[in-house]
Amino acid sequence: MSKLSTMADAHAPTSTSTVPLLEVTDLGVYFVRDGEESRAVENVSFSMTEGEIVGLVGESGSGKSVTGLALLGLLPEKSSRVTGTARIAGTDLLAAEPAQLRRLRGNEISMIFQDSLTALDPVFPIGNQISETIRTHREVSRSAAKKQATDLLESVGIPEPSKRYRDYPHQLSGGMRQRVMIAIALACEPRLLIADEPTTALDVTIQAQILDLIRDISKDHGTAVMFISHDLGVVSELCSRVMTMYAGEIVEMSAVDDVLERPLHPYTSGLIQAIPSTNPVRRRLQSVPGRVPSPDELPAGCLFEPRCSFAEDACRAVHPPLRDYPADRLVRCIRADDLNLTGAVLPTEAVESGGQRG
Amino acid sequence: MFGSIILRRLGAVIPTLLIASLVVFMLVQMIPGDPAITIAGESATPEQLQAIRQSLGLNDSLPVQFWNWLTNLVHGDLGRSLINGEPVRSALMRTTGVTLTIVATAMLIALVIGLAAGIVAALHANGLVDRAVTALVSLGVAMPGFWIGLILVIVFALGLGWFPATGGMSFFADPVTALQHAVLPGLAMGIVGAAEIARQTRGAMIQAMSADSVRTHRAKGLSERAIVWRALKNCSVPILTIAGLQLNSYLGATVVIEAVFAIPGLGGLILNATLQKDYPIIQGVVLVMALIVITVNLLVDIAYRIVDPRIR
Amino acid sequence: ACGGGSSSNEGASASTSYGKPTPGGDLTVAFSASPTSLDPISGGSGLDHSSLYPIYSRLVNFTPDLQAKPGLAKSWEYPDPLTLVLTLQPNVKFQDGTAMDAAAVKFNIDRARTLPTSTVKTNLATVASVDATSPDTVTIHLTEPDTSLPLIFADRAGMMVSPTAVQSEGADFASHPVGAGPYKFVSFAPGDSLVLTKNTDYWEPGKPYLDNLTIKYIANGQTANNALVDKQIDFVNGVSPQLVASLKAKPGIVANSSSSVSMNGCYFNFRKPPFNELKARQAIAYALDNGALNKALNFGQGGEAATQLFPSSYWAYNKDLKYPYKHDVKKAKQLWSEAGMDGVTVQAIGYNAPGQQRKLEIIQSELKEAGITMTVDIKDVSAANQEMYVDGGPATLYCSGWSGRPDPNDTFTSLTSPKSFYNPGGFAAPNVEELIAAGKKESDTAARAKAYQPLAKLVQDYVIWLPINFNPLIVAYQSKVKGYVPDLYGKPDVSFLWITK
Amino acid sequence: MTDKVTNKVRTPDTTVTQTPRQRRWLRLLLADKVSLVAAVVIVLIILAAILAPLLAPYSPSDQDLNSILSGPSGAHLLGTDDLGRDLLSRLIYGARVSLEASVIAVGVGLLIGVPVGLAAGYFGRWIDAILMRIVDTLLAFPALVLAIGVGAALGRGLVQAMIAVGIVFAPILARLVRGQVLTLRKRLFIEVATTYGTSTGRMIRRHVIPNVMRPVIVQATFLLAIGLLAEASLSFLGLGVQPPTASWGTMLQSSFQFITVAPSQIFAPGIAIAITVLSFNLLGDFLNDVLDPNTPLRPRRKRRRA
Amino acid sequence: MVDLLDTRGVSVQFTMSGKRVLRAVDDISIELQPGKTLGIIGESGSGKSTLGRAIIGLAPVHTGEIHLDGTRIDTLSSRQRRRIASQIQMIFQDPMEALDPRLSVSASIAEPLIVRGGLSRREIQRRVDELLDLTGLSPRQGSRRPHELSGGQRQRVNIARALTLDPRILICDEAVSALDVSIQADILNLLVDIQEQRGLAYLFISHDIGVVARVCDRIGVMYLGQLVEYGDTADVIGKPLHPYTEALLSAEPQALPSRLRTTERIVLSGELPSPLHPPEGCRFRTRCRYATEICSTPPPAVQPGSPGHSAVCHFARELELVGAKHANSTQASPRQRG
Ligand SMILES: Nc1ncnc2c1ncn2[C@@H]1O[C@H](COP(=O)(O)OP(=O)(O)OP(=O)(O)O)[C@@H](O)[C@H]1O
Ligand SMILES: Nc1ncnc2c1ncn2[C@@H]1O[C@H](COP(=O)(O)OP(=O)(O)OP(=O)(O)O)[C@@H](O)[C@H]1O
Ligand SMILES: [Mg+2]
Ligand SMILES: [Mg+2]
Ligand code: NI
Repeated sequence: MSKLSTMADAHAPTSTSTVPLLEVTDLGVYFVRDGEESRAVENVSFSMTEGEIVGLVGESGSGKSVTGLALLGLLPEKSSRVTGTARIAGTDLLAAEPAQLRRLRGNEISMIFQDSLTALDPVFPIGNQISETIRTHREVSRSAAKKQATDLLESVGIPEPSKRYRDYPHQLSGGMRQRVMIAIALACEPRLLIADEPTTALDVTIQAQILDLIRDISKDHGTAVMFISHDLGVVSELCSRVMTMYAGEIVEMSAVDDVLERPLHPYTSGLIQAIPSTNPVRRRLQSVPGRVPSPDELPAGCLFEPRCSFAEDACRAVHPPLRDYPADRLVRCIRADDLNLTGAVLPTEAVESGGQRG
Repeated sequence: MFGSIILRRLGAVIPTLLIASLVVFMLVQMIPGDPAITIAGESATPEQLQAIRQSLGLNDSLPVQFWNWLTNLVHGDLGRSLINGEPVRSALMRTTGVTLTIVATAMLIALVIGLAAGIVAALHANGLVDRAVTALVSLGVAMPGFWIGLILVIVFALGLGWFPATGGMSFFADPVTALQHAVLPGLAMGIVGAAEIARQTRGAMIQAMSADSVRTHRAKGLSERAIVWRALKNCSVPILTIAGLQLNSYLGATVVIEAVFAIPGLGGLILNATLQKDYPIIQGVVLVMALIVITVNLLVDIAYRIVDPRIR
Repeated sequence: ACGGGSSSNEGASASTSYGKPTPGGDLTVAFSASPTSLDPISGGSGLDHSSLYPIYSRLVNFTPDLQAKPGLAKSWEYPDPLTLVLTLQPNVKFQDGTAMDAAAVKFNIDRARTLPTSTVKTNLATVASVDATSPDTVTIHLTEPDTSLPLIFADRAGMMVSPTAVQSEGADFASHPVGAGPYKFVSFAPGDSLVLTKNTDYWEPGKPYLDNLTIKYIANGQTANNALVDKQIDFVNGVSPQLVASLKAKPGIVANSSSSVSMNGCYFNFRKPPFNELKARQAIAYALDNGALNKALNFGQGGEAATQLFPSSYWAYNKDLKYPYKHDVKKAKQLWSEAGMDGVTVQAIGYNAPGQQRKLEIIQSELKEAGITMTVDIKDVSAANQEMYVDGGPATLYCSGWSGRPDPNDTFTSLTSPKSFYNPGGFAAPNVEELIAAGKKESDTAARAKAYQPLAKLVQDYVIWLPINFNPLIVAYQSKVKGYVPDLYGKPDVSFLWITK
Repeated sequence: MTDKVTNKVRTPDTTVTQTPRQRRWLRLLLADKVSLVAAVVIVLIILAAILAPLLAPYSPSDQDLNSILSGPSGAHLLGTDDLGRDLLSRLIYGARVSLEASVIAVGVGLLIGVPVGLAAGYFGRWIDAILMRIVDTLLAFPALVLAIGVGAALGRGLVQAMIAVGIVFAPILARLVRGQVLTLRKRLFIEVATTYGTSTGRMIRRHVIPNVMRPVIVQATFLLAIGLLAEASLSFLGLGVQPPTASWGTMLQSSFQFITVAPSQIFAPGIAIAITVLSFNLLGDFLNDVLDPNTPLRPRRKRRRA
Repeated sequence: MVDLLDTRGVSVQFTMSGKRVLRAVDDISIELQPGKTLGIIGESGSGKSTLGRAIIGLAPVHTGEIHLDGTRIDTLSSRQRRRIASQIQMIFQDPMEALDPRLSVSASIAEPLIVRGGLSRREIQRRVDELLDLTGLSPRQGSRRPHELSGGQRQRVNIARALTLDPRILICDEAVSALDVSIQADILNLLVDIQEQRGLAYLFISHDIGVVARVCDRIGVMYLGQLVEYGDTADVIGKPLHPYTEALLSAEPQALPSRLRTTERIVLSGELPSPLHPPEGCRFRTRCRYATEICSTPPPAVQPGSPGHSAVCHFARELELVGAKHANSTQASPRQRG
């Protein structure tokens, strides 16, 4: 079904191996403003394997995009500081020389941005924007690059790609632009794809198409995808694993089903509860009151404590570490064991089908 | 694609020129003084003045004078100078090229210096380089053109002898000499313009370099130099706009600069004509200047469409 | 009078010291203003002459001190007071080959008398008719005695244009001028340049020396100065006095200052207060320190404080007349009060040209010392003239100047005759018209000078016109340029310069 | 109503700390050294202009023909001009005239340009078509030429000349305002205001004018600078103030005649003009930031340029 | 019974460059009762906002009529319109854009009262405070300017302003789309509360089926300017009659564990056709998996389903379409599709 599989393929599709492709340890991002540093992301560690799709969810301002950008070295050089390591195929992305980084970007690791209208250069034809990526990383002729770009356009589902090649971004619909973004990101068949809210601006029907596309790519090429979204629904449909971010930290990391069945962190639970489902029963929605604290005014203990209805004195005292939990789960909550939080399934039902977790 | 714009613009040109010439006509009529007095000079007597006015058609009523001017214009006749009888057309032919040469040089200089300074400042935004460039450039705006002109003459012409101190000619007559003559006056006007362009470029580049599309370019692995070029294309519309708008002030500035450099151009022509109330010449110069402005605006409009596909 | 010692004309005898002229070479000169017309009888500006001389030979020439000497007319005489006979140089041709004979002279004089827009009509008002009595003889019949004519023919009216060219070109003649002068017209760009080339058939043997003569028009004195220093031009006329010192210091550049009849002075509006009152005019005369003004205006570079309408070296100057209005602030104050003008503000007008504003500011300051408040309104020259002479605007004092004429009659008539355009309000001093006429009756220079003596006194007594100072004529040129002869008229003729190799 | 209570459980406001609006600009100013210097310079110049009679060591029109074009000395700190007048005193008095000149020019420009731009932008259609045709025509004239024409027509004099310059400014401002109004008209909050019945007058007063003022004010400060230069240029051409009044423009003009004799003459007025223009420009940049309601109190280091 | 608001065959047209006509809203008839909420869903560009704007008078009605209490309002002059302005108010998607950046929050909220007139300064201030309180804003926040507020707070200000005139109808155009889920929940709850207190009628526009299902009594589904399905929420969500509704429902991502995710997702092929050239016949046919020959010729007529539920589809009565999947409802068995 996937048109991508017809393309020349450097990476043979592999089954999910256990050798990590990307290994991030202690990622921290700090923004410097007027000589003061403020923390945007801290203590972020995770790893990804080939072909795996990992979701990263959280409210606006929780540090999802910053995490993605940090991996590609796309944060403003002057006003930000990045710590930790992020190894991909032996290279530490965070310590790489600019030239080395340039060679990796768009090649081994690439990124799709949320707003395709602004993310594409408005004054160059879309075809150009794809082929220049190829020409940057591959020694190919102009016409060969053009041919490849046209093929890519076709493979992401743009009809009549050779005609569309000369179109400018504003001449395309939102869904098409997003597909062009994807084509750019895939131009050099990267091993890691960071997708930063690639469907937020799109309609559900178009979103479904894009999600399918990403899933196929991952499957056919073994591309690892880090899927950033604030929409747990989307993540649950696409990803196998999900990380929840709050105020620059990962507060929970588990398999998607586990989280939805029974979230371990009150914040994750709150997020799930706030999603209005198509259940035609008019009732109040649960909400997580308050907002993500600004990086300048973080509480001393658990960062979620001011908004948490389960907070105890202990939560105010210490900043909880990310700790292991059975079934390969990680959580940053000292009360994770005591709480029986509501997920996407009513507790009654959860109890009924309790044992089915896998 | 450009045909319709040109047609649309041409449609607007004629009324604009008509209004312009009417405005000038009224304006010049309001200027005190009488060309007959200038012509008669020290031998003036009332009869003498009357005779001169009669022969120049200055005794007709204003609407008649304007009408005569217009009907002649339709026949391609711009009239003759009241003062020295030179056909306006030949006066314009010999001066327009000269002025265009220095104005074009000024624009070129302004663009080169302005773009370079603006880009450098933008790439080092808020750093020391930026501040230095910005300060230098602001100084350019702050100095009157004739002041700069004179200093240039003293340093580069009289001091170093690199360029001629005075004079000017049309590029089409003798390109090399014309450019030699155009450098200093071009600089005198261009430095002021460069400051504006640098300002605009800096702002636009900072904005363009922080655009999401630049982030995409980076994510693709493009080199910084390639990215700067792409950003430049992105912000060419405001820069073009400023450059286009500047033409107007350059044409105005020629009035002063041509006096400083003794350049036989449109500015000197209109200045003298204004002082002598030489209506036909004033009308002719304004017409030509308005035409130049309109043409350049048209070119800018077309350029917009070339550099930015989003426009229409 | 303060100061006012006559400056010696260093250039007058200089021509001999230059050595033998060498022919050949091109010369570029700069004048401050483009001629209003290249048709000699159509222009009105005193700045035109220098551009016209090279193209047109005149019937009569003058010596550096403005005495008539032969030109195209070899000689002239008044067989009776109402007849003037000119004898012409034989075999002179215009640049287009037309004969410059008696018929051509008649054509010229008649054209100058009758063309509606002719600016020399008034000068020829006394001419009744002109006869070409022989190819070389022109007989002019007059309506009244007029001995000023020979010098009139040394000015615009004497510049002979080719009748063929006038007839064929018609209105376009000014764009294709043809005369009998040393240079032929090549091209003219008003406000920019006049290009001339040697007239190989010129009637004076061996002249001119230059192959080509280009005249540039550079209005701004500083710019002209730059062009000279940069060697873009070889000769510049009308150098601002403040630049002389620095020019003289430059090697290879010669600056020359000489006296001229061109003067600064004030016109009064006699129609209304304050200057309908003699005492008010006298107050101004007392208040102004002509000597100091001359020095300040010319930065000490020559010139002459004026007491009469002519400089002291001019033949019509009245040597026996003492200047009554020696600078005296007290007297000025007193007279101003006596005139009943206390508290009255003098509205002066001026025109914008280099130095004019400065002059007015000094006058303003001197009047202030005498308790006279003066406001200044500066306009374009034609607007100022219109306001002062035509419309009778609010201005009552116009301190501009008079560029001078070769013949004194013209100056006296223009500045003192009640019928003159330049006499706003038509002030008629007792007997002024008779006195003017008297000067035109004598044909001998000394006799004429004597005849004008009472008129000079009249001008002073009634302060009909208030002279301030005579401007020096300052030229500067590259030292390779030779043959410059200054004259009192102050309008240098560059026709016979030459260049040393 | 228990639910309502939960709705009101708000976390502490972390967005922005409250600041009184009137002191906002002051705090921003104090934080921005460059703009602060510019503002201080302008205040000093204005003070000098107002207090000229107290500050100037001599009368600006007192001549001393015996010491003309003298260099700086104890008696004359900046030297004397071609009529022996004290340059410092003329410079101080000149500030008055020059500032007045640019204020008149900008004032006239605003008075004509803003209403025209508002009308054209807000009412559109034929009003726009007619007004903009005129504006375009005026814009097609080279500015200085138009100024000379209008200036000559109105008569010589500072006020006349600056009114002329103001007339040149008017179409620039009109275009600016029109452009702003056009985009503003499409803004949602303007549409929203119509949904509760806001009248045209109130719409313009309450919503349009305040929202177009920022670029206008910024442009006005730039125009102040240009006005200053225009005064100099017009004076250079002899269309400025009447003697013996001193303005920086006339001083510069007269110094031009003596450039080879006394080159130092040019510096006093030249530098005065340069500094003032520079300060106005910097202040314009600053105002651009301050008047932007979105500028955070902590000023960005990045100075945005209009 | 007279509806509070009803539109009868309303169409809105825009003339684009080149004289092309865009029918953004095509022949739409809906009605609204006091205290009830009507939801409008549909893809981007389907004309939802335009319908809302037509009702409030910001978009010109080309054909059809809009009635308020049985009185026609779409033909009113702008002067007359001002008089009924207080009856209908609207909240827009972008809370920042809808507020004058130069006015403080209180001033923005007070503005409609000042415009209407008749109240003293103090009365206005009291009313503003009341509204701030109602919408959960502190008086301190009243003196802020919009940019100093968070997105959720801004939307509260918009709600407060819309309520100042005590409207009977509130049009909410994507009122929560720009907000985070948790804030979205807050605002939705607020809207529900206010409706309960005041008996307002809502026209609730959204592209998010979940949101609409949660707050609406009835739902209209729009596609390319047309109302393709219209009925009670439970009916539309549970037993959709139009294939497009089915696709929308299935495409809505579900935050459910995989074991509960039973229905297959229908991925529509192709983009939304250009509204400038809508397909002939049934507009949805280009993306419809059930489309046959007859779909391309005569435009389908309205087909009723259960009472008050109808759809514009030739096969509305024949197709057995799948509704929403709910974690808590009894699971529909997975169906095989052809
Ligand atoms: N360039 C920057 N300079 C300073 N602070 C920044 C910068 N970029 C992001 N931040 C801050 O870092 C924090 C995390 O931002 P980030 O963009 O990662 O959030 P997000 O989770 O992606 O939110 P959203 O869902 O809105 O995209 C925020 O507090 C933001 O203000
Ligand atoms: N003022 C207008 N001029 C021209 N076309 C318009 C105008 N307003 C809307 N349209 C067009 O009408 C159609 C419907 O637009 P509308 O904004 O009502 O869609 P929508 O359903 O609200 O979409 P969204 O979910 O993106 O808000 C679109 O194709 C749009 O481009
Ligand atoms: Mg983000
Ligand atoms: Mg919408
Ligand atoms: Ni700007």
